[in-house]
Amino acid sequence: MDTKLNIDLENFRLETRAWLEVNCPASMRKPIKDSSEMFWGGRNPEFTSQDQKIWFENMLEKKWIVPYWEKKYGGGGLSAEENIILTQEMSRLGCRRPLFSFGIAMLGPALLKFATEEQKLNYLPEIVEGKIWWCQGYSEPGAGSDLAGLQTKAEDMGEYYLINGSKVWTTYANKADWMFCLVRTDNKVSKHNGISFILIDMSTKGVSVRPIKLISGKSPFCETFFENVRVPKSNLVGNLNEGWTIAKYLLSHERKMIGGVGVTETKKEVHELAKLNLECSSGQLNNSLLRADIAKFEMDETIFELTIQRIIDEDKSGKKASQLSSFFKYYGTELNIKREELLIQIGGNNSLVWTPTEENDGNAARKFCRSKGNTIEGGTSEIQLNIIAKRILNLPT
Amino acid sequence: MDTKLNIDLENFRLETRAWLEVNCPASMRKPIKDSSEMFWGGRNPEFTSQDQKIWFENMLEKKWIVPYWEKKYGGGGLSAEENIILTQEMSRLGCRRPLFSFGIAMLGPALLKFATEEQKLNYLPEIVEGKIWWCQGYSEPGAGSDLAGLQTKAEDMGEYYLINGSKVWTTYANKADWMFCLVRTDNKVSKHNGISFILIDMSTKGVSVRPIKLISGKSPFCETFFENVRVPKSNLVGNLNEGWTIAKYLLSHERKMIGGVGVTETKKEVHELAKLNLECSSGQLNNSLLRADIAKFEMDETIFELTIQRIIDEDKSGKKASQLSSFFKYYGTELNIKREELLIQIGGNNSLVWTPTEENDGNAARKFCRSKGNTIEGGTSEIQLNIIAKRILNLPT
Amino acid sequence: MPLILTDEEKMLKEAANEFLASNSSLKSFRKLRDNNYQSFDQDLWKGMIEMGWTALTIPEAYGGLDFGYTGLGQILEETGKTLAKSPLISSILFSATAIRLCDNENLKSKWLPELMKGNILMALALDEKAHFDPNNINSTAKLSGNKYVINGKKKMVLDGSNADYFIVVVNEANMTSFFLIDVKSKGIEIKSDILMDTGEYSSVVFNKVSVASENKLNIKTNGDSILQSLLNITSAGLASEMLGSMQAAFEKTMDYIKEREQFGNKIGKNQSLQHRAALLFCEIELCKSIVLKALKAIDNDETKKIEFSHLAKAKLGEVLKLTTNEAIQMHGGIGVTDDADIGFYLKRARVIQHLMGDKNYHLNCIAKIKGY
Amino acid sequence: MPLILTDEEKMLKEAANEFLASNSSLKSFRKLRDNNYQSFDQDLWKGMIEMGWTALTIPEAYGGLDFGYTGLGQILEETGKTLAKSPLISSILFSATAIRLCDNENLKSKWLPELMKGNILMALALDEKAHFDPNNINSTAKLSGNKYVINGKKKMVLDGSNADYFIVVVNEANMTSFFLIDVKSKGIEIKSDILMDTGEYSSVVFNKVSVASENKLNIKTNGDSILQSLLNITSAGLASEMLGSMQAAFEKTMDYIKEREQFGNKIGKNQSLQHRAALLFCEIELCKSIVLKALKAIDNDETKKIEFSHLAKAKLGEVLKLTTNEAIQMHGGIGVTDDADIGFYLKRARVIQHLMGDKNYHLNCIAKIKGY
Repeated sequence: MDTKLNIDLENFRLETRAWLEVNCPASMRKPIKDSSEMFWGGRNPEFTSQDQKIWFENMLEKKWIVPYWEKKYGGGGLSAEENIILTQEMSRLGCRRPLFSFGIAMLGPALLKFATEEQKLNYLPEIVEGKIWWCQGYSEPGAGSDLAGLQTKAEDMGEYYLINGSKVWTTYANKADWMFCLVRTDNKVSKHNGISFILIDMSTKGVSVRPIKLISGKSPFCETFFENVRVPKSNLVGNLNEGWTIAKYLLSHERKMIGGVGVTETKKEVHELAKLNLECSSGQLNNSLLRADIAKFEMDETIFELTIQRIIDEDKSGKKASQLSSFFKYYGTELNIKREELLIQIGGNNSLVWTPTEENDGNAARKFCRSKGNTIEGGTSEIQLNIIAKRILNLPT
Repeated sequence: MDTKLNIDLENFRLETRAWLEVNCPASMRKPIKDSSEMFWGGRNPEFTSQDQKIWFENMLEKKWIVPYWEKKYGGGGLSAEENIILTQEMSRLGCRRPLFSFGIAMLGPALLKFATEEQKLNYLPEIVEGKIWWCQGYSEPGAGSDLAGLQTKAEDMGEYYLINGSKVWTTYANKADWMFCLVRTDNKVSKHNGISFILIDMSTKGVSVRPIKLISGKSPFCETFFENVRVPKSNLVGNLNEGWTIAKYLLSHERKMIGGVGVTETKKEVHELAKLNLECSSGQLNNSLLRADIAKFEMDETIFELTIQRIIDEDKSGKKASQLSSFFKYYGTELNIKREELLIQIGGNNSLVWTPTEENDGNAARKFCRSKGNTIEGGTSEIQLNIIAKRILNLPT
Repeated sequence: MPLILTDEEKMLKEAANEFLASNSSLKSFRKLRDNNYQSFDQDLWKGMIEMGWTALTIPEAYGGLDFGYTGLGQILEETGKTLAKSPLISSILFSATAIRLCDNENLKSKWLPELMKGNILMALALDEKAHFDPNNINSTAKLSGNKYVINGKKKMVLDGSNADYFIVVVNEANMTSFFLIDVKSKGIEIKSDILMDTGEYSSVVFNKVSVASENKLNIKTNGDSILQSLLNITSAGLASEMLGSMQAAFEKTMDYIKEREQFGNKIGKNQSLQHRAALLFCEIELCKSIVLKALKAIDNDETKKIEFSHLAKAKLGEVLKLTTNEAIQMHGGIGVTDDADIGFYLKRARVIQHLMGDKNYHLNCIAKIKGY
Repeated sequence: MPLILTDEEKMLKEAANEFLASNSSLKSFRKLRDNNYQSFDQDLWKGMIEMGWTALTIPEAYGGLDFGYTGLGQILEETGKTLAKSPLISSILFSATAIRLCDNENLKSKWLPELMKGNILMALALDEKAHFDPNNINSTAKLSGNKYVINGKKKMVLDGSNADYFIVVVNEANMTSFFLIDVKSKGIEIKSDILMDTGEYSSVVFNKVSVASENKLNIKTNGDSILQSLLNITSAGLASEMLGSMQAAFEKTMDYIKEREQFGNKIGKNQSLQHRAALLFCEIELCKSIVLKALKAIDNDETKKIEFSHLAKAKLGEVLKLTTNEAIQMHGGIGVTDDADIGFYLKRARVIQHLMGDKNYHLNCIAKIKGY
């Protein structure tokens, strides 16, 4: 590599480190305990602390909310190398993300790849500034895993699209300002070819939202209903009836996220929790059957983490894209379910408590219940196995 | 129950016991070590001991080779109750079966249900007397689990059928005198409707046999080839093109046998073998992970045996036939595979020896390899699961 | 003895099925939960008493039917199907059994009829730790004059806050003893938790609680062997409820995948789901056998009853876990919402499989019995 | 350090793949077996030596390439695919590594070049029981004058009857020691077994075998720590071969189910087989990662190399068992005949997974290291 470039990057690292030290408040360097400590922006932004506000505004001013987008879209215009350095330095200090946003993680990439320049200039800066809280409208009550079987229809009424139908599993639809949404715009062609990708202002007349309660209790998920909702035709992203291409692009993105790739949360190892909660004799758990299950689980967990590392390293080294997002999604979520099953066994009575008390917040039981959704949301385990069998192993259909 | 009858049955039990004590030689009351100790009869009968011959001849004279068939067919004409008593008394003394025969277990039931009276009188007594060794010609090299896809064809040549094709997995075809066989007699109808059940003398011109070697070594299985073999039309059993009905009837019979129902072999418990071969501390196996696997296995093994008992008891009590042969075949063979896997782990090096030496006969390794066929022969595990899903659970096709 | 139900047992089971079909449902279960986790429905409980279910295991000498645990098991299997909440487990399976196994004739004559009639409720105070460990009871009873002083902390006392009396298992001079103690006695402190299954389980502190020596339940009989018998019976009884839940969850799931369509087909047409369903079917067949065998072995006092009841609780714990997980997964997104009922089985499964020892606990017991 | 092969390692692996494709096959494996269980093919072995494979892990000071175990691992992965039989494991992975880890410069200078050139063969005599238990060596060495007397019984000495020398692991005053012993020494008795994988494994009795003290391999270095390092390396090396076998068995099975027809369809169209194949694919991806990590951790002397090599042998043992079982089952009837090659993988799998410790052994080691 160019020596000059190397020196520049080293300088960038030092400057970044110094800037973060000064501008990131101490409380923003602690791990996030729960979703209430996340800042999501939106038309009615809610900061839960003064530090949170300062941190967001400092990063916004520095243009580092989305450091790797182009400057004209509100990004920081950093090179890939600079962006990696910034990420490394933030994680070294433990800096929280200043803004949580499906606009950044999900909609942004789609707009960058498929939208008109006008749409990009219109929507991307608002995402960066946290002015609009976006939610995602993909799944439907009747469709389940058969995402392309969606029935919410957008009829061409000349000046606008008339939208009728409903979406389910729309995370924070009750708080979001806008939704990016898949709708059916042609009934007569095969199901994948009649879908379009459209943007909907949630304050439009005819949009209503009902939060969903899960087996684990309250959730950020909602059902969203559209009754004769009028949406301007300029809100269409990409070509009419080609929304499925955009959806696929974003789905493979999402799978990696859910499978745990890139998440750097430090979890306590299962055997450590077991040693805290269960009896041992001469350094071994007395419950030898549980010990066997833990050993087996930790073997797979450690090796799965190494596998994520290996695939990332292979991708970086320029080996052709490995199409492994289904593998990550499948294996990562199945492991998480096993982990939660082990944890409630280890916790015994204590992990079964449901209604919070002084001694017990009931989170163990609720996390356990919540984990059951992991192998369903974002494409069931069965769908992932189908994809692996067909696209990677080329087994006959 | 009738008191008179009860007394009669009690007398029958006492008489039977006394007769067996006198007529069954001591060496014929020991468990059979391997297949070489079985008497199979046939045109060239091979007795491996004088006691074996005596035992067979005594039972033949007593008409107890097939005690429950009618006397006119060479059977003993015993009632169901008497037959149960005889079985109980034989197993109490540990008496060996005097004659091993697919004719008794497989062909006999088919003939009794589907053959003409003439055929019954012709074939059944020879089966009882051990004069003819029968083998079964069902599977074909190309068909595998798709039994009904068989291609061996029998063409109607007016006076005889002309048979061409081949069969595989024909147990002891190299020693058998006759084969009961499924052949295709109509190509133009759906595959299940063009099959017939036919009897073939193995000494007919054009029949040749090749023994099959398995991964476990030699086997009783053979491939059988038919090249322009002429078979008299009177050898057809049941109606032309209705052979599939007979096959199904016998298959469900066979599944029960392979699944282990009715087999009363006394196997050493896995944990006992583990204790003989592995180190323990304070009464527990040191290898706690293997201990966990053994505990899990023995749980399932014990409960599977109870389940066989429960279903038999339910059948006896007149509850409608439970269609559970696929369940027995599937679960019994999967358990056996698990058992063999555990046994080679327990045996360590000793169970891996292949070529016999003074200290080690290599049977552990060969039994292990042989077990891999259990979940394939007689209908694969996958076929059994399909049957359960469709016929018992009524899941959609 | 054949491994099937007698005609009387079959009739009892069918009657229970009919009664519960019209008096209990997942809808009532949900209603009790939404009504601030109400412990049970008084009308349903009265109905159960009228049906004679509380009398099944009470000896005739005390006015009961002496019908046996195979009978009670059939009832519990049926209540497991609709998750019917009642004091049947805490008062009858646990407490009445404990009293019956003891040898204090005065207490038996006085309380068994009362329990049977539902005039009072009792709760068993056995657990002390986060994990089931009945061989290491730390609560103590000490004789002081003609009274006993009880000290200790109990956990997981099912229906503890509804009970009129506790049956408390204590260590008395390194032997197990059983005491009947009025919940209103001085020195008792009760705190209750709602667990994942919506059930109410109490932590009870006994601080120098003074109990008349007449309230000791085991006089001459060895308390350790009473405890062993009690554990066998409770394991088999809980396994019966688990068997019912398992069958109901499985049936609901089969119904669902036969109806629900995706990608233009019923999802039950997917062969991978079919094979998993078929495997569940097989496992449930095994469960039926071991539960029945454990119950019969208790009623017939077979020597292997200890092994069979351990096996029952272990196997049922395993298969109920598998069944409820598969049930949720096969229901897909709907399955993890509170709108669907299937999640109730998942949550009940994890509590009941833990109650009185989980799979690992019971398998370990068997391995120890068999000496490996 | 990224978890990928370097360019040199990739080139080495590709060259090995090509070489073996034209010089080794399951057909040759079968031929060796049918030729009275011949241990290996001399021509293939010569070719391997010419390719430099025997020199990869020999330090430059002794004329080797000092390329590292990641390199040897790639070779073993490739040999695992065709089950190529050679002394690469017994002489190089086991014996040359043992000598290299020791500190007897005279022996190293003398024998490492000889091993590398294939002029002689050696075999490691470590096991003594039916199960791997390297921490309880009963064979002993005792100094008597300027000679050692060796006593003991060794088992599972791979390629023992072809060896010119044994490397014998013994207990010397409660510490591990390594000796180089001529197979023709007085007091040695060799008996050989053919195991399920067609490999030859000897039982060797050492009865008062007298060995010059110069033939002790570890002079100052602690023999226990040498043994630990040796076990890490052999575990990672065997895991590499297992990775190759696993991939080959899986590929052959996928090819088969894409071609074979039943009920009018390719059997690979069955969704239940597809899901099981997809699961195998995932497990094999995990295997690739842990084998590479274990090899790299050895070459880079990472602190977690002990954990990773245990994990490699454990995980590969598990997945190779699963893969070979599924391979046979998916092949159906053909799979259990000797005519088909797929059974060779099954039989090799059960021996190699046992060699140097099976899954349970290694998982237990990790649990102990982690203190639970």
